[in-house]
Amino acid sequence: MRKKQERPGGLAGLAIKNLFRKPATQVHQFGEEGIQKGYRGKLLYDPSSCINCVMCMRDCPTGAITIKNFGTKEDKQMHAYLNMGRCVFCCQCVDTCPKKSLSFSSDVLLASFTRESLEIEL
Amino acid sequence: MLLSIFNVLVFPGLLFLGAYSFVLEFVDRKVYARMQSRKGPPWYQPLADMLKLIGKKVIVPRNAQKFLFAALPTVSLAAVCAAFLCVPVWGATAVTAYQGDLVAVLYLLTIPTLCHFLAGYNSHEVYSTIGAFRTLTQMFAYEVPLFMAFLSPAILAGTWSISGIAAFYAVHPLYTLINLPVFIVSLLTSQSKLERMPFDAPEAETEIVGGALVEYSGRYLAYFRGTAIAELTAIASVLAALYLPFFTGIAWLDFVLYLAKTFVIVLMMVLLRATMARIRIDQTLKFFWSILTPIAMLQMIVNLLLRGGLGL
Amino acid sequence: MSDRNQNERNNKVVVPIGPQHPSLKEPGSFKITLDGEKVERAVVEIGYNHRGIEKACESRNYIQALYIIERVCGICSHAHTLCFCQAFEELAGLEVPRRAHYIRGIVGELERLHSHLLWLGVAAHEIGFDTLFMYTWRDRELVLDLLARIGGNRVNYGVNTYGGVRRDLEPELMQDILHVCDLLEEKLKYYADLALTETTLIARLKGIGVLTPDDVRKYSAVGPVARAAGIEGDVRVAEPYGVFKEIAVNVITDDHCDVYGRTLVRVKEMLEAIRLIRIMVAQIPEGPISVRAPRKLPVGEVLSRVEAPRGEDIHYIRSTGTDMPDRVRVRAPTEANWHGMSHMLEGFQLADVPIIIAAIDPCYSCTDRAIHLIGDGINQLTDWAQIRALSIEQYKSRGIDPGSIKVREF
Amino acid sequence: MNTEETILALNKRFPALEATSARPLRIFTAFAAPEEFEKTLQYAFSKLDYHKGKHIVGTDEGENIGLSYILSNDENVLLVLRERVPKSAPHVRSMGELFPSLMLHEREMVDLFGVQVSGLPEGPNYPLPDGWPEGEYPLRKEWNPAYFNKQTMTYEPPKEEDAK
Repeated sequence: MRKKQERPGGLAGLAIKNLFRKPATQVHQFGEEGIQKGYRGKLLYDPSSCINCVMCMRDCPTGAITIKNFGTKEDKQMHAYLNMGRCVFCCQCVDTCPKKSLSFSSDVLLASFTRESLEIEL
Repeated sequence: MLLSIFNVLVFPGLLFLGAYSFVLEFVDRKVYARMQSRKGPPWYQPLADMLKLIGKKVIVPRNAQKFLFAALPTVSLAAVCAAFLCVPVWGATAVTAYQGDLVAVLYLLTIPTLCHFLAGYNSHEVYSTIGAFRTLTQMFAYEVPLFMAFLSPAILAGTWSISGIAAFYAVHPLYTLINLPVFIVSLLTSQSKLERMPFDAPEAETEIVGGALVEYSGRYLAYFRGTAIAELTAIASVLAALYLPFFTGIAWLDFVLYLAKTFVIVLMMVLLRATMARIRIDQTLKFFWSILTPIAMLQMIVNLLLRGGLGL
Repeated sequence: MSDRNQNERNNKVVVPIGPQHPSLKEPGSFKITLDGEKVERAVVEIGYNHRGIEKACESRNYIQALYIIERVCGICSHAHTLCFCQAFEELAGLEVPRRAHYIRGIVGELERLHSHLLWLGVAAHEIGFDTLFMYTWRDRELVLDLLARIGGNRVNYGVNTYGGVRRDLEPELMQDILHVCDLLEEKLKYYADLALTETTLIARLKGIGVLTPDDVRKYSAVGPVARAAGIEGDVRVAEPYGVFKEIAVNVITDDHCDVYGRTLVRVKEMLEAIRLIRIMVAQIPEGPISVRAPRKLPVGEVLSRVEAPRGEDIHYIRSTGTDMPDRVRVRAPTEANWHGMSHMLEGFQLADVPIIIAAIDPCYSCTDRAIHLIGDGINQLTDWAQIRALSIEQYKSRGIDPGSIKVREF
Repeated sequence: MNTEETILALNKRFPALEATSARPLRIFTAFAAPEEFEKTLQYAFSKLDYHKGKHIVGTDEGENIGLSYILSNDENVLLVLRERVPKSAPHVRSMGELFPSLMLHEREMVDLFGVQVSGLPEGPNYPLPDGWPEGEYPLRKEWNPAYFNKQTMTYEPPKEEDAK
């Protein structure tokens, strides 16, 4: 690269230009702004297709998901529980699930005031 | 009598200084943010910050001298307020104008820096001690060019009163162009006096965690913050009076001009602050002593010669 | 105490930088002995971020371990998983599809862009150049948005899996990648220009934190720190992996040996990353993106390495034939650069300390890796209760009884 | 010194090491005899020019603790030299003079595996926190994180009769 003259305040031009441009920051609104399509958020569960193989529980790195069958082997009553305090939103369970009973949404506004309310049923 | 009390306390005295300091701080922060392509604070943010700080608990370090610790912020704030009273805001003369008030202002404006030093030294904490010594070192760097930069226009005008200087340049507006080099010098030195980028080594947040004031909290810190913003206003006003003195003779129009001039000066200061990295304390010393001091000295000599040559 | 007196007599001050300090973005402790403003001795204490990741991996199967490894570091999450996947694939003898290699390459270079932009911002902040900090972090958002679209998260993309990648790149997304590359290139050229011309920047960066080529050899520094001393240490060239077997990388070196050299290397590396991304997007082949991976690995051990944004990342896996690793060892790039830190700090000024520390782009989490991974949930609540009890006591001592005030239970 | 040359040289000088390479740029060796090991490292450093100490991988070998010193040279060959020390009295000598970059990893071996390293200069422990119970080495296989009490910082394994 060609040797250039050193000078102070080289950013001044850009700084003044930015005065008349829209700011890059924006006030946060509880909306979808900034959330990309395909963002890994809260899990969705379809109990009808679940075969209770519990592969998702085996592959979950933090042990956040629990699948329970309250019915019998023939007449299933499947329930999935997720501890969102542990979930790292890697969605490996979605990849693992052989019947595609699990999927994910882009819902990321999941904060809560108590730890108990982070344990939800999907 | 009543009028002069009003002048000192309300307008264009202390209350105006307070209000206008908040405005200038808001301008400073907002423009700085917009230059950085940020949104910036809402207009009431400086006031809200100040109120919040005043409401916070004060913690005094165990080793500190209690009285000194509490007195320093007040003293520095008072000194700046006193300095501001010597600057013409409404009309051509200041509230307290007298022969030699320029020198008084210079000394009054030194007091906050010394208070910073004492505050840091009194805190007995490693960061604040380093910050205190940096404050003092930096003061030795900028005081000489700052004094010479402030005295150069006075020499040309032949008076030691700020109002007098302003009046002189109002009559001879073209002479202000002669003082252009010292104007730049004084902008840089004021930046250093206010401990703003690029000369904020004394309070460098990422090195010594805020420097001299690191142990201050609550309302004492609020007073120091108030000092900083009032100092900004006072220095901008002095610079406006010394280097940009255009007067119309109509009081309210002069006041509008005063606002415009201080705005312009603050904008320049923001630009300086936004476009440079913080330079080290040894580099600051070198820069002031080897570049700015010779310029200011030369200007002083030129002004002396001009005064003789022009026969003013 | 006597130590302190001695120091005072010799006019020496010990300045603690960290574990909590504005210039450190993660906890690390540096005890700096000052003589005036000059650093006479520096003691580096790290280990505050030890989370026991290696132990955690030993009790998990490989699929779980992958996500633990991803969280070794927030910034180079892709590099760590890539390295781990490569080790797994080598041991399992998997042939990764070409398209997967390309996608890994694109994400890897985007990560390099994002990491170096982050570094540039942090470095600018350390020397008080906040405007540059804001600009680089603003531009970094462009890359983060892309990564969020590719992987589904801003930081832990989760792109890699054993035998390939988890998500495909749609043509539309590739167009956007090229678009962002164009935007960024223009900005990066501006920053490169700025780094070469801005006086205050050069004054602060030049000649500090010197690590000569001999020192680099002695302390075996890696990544931009080594390359700034003119040593060509780039795994992408030394041992090409994945897509870099097909695409040649120009190694950026510099001969300044100081923080300024590291800045220039990183800025130029970003331009190089953009060049690589363009080639990869243009040449990406069609085909599958992953192959089926086994759950168990044969007995064996493997060392795998990857050029992370901060330098060479080495992973060691030992398998005993089960679906759990017997031993996982992560040698993160920052870990290699700590050794020369005291040497770099000594002899310079206190004002230079933050930027010298920042110049190796330290990632404390990477270095310390992992003990308690999963909170049991009770800690938090007891802590809250304890804090509240303490504060009530405090207020009672001052004559106020807040116990009667109903506070919403958090 | 590339991979093949290194293997030839190593096997000639130390046949017991059985240096092998499954793929280019990687050399694995068998465990060296404790008295031989230092010589091996010195030989690799001075004669074979493996001057970069990359890291030390500690492994739990049942009764022993294995230490794999991973060295590298200018041609980026990764050479793994190993040593085995008994768990009951794990003791090695510091290689800090040859490889300053290995000292941090030696400290790690001290903390995580309980290996005593003689000749290591005094310094902060790494990476475990201050107040970590003595005699607890978390990366040994018998150490189970489930028994560690985070509040009191004590390791409380269930007593044998409880387990029965």
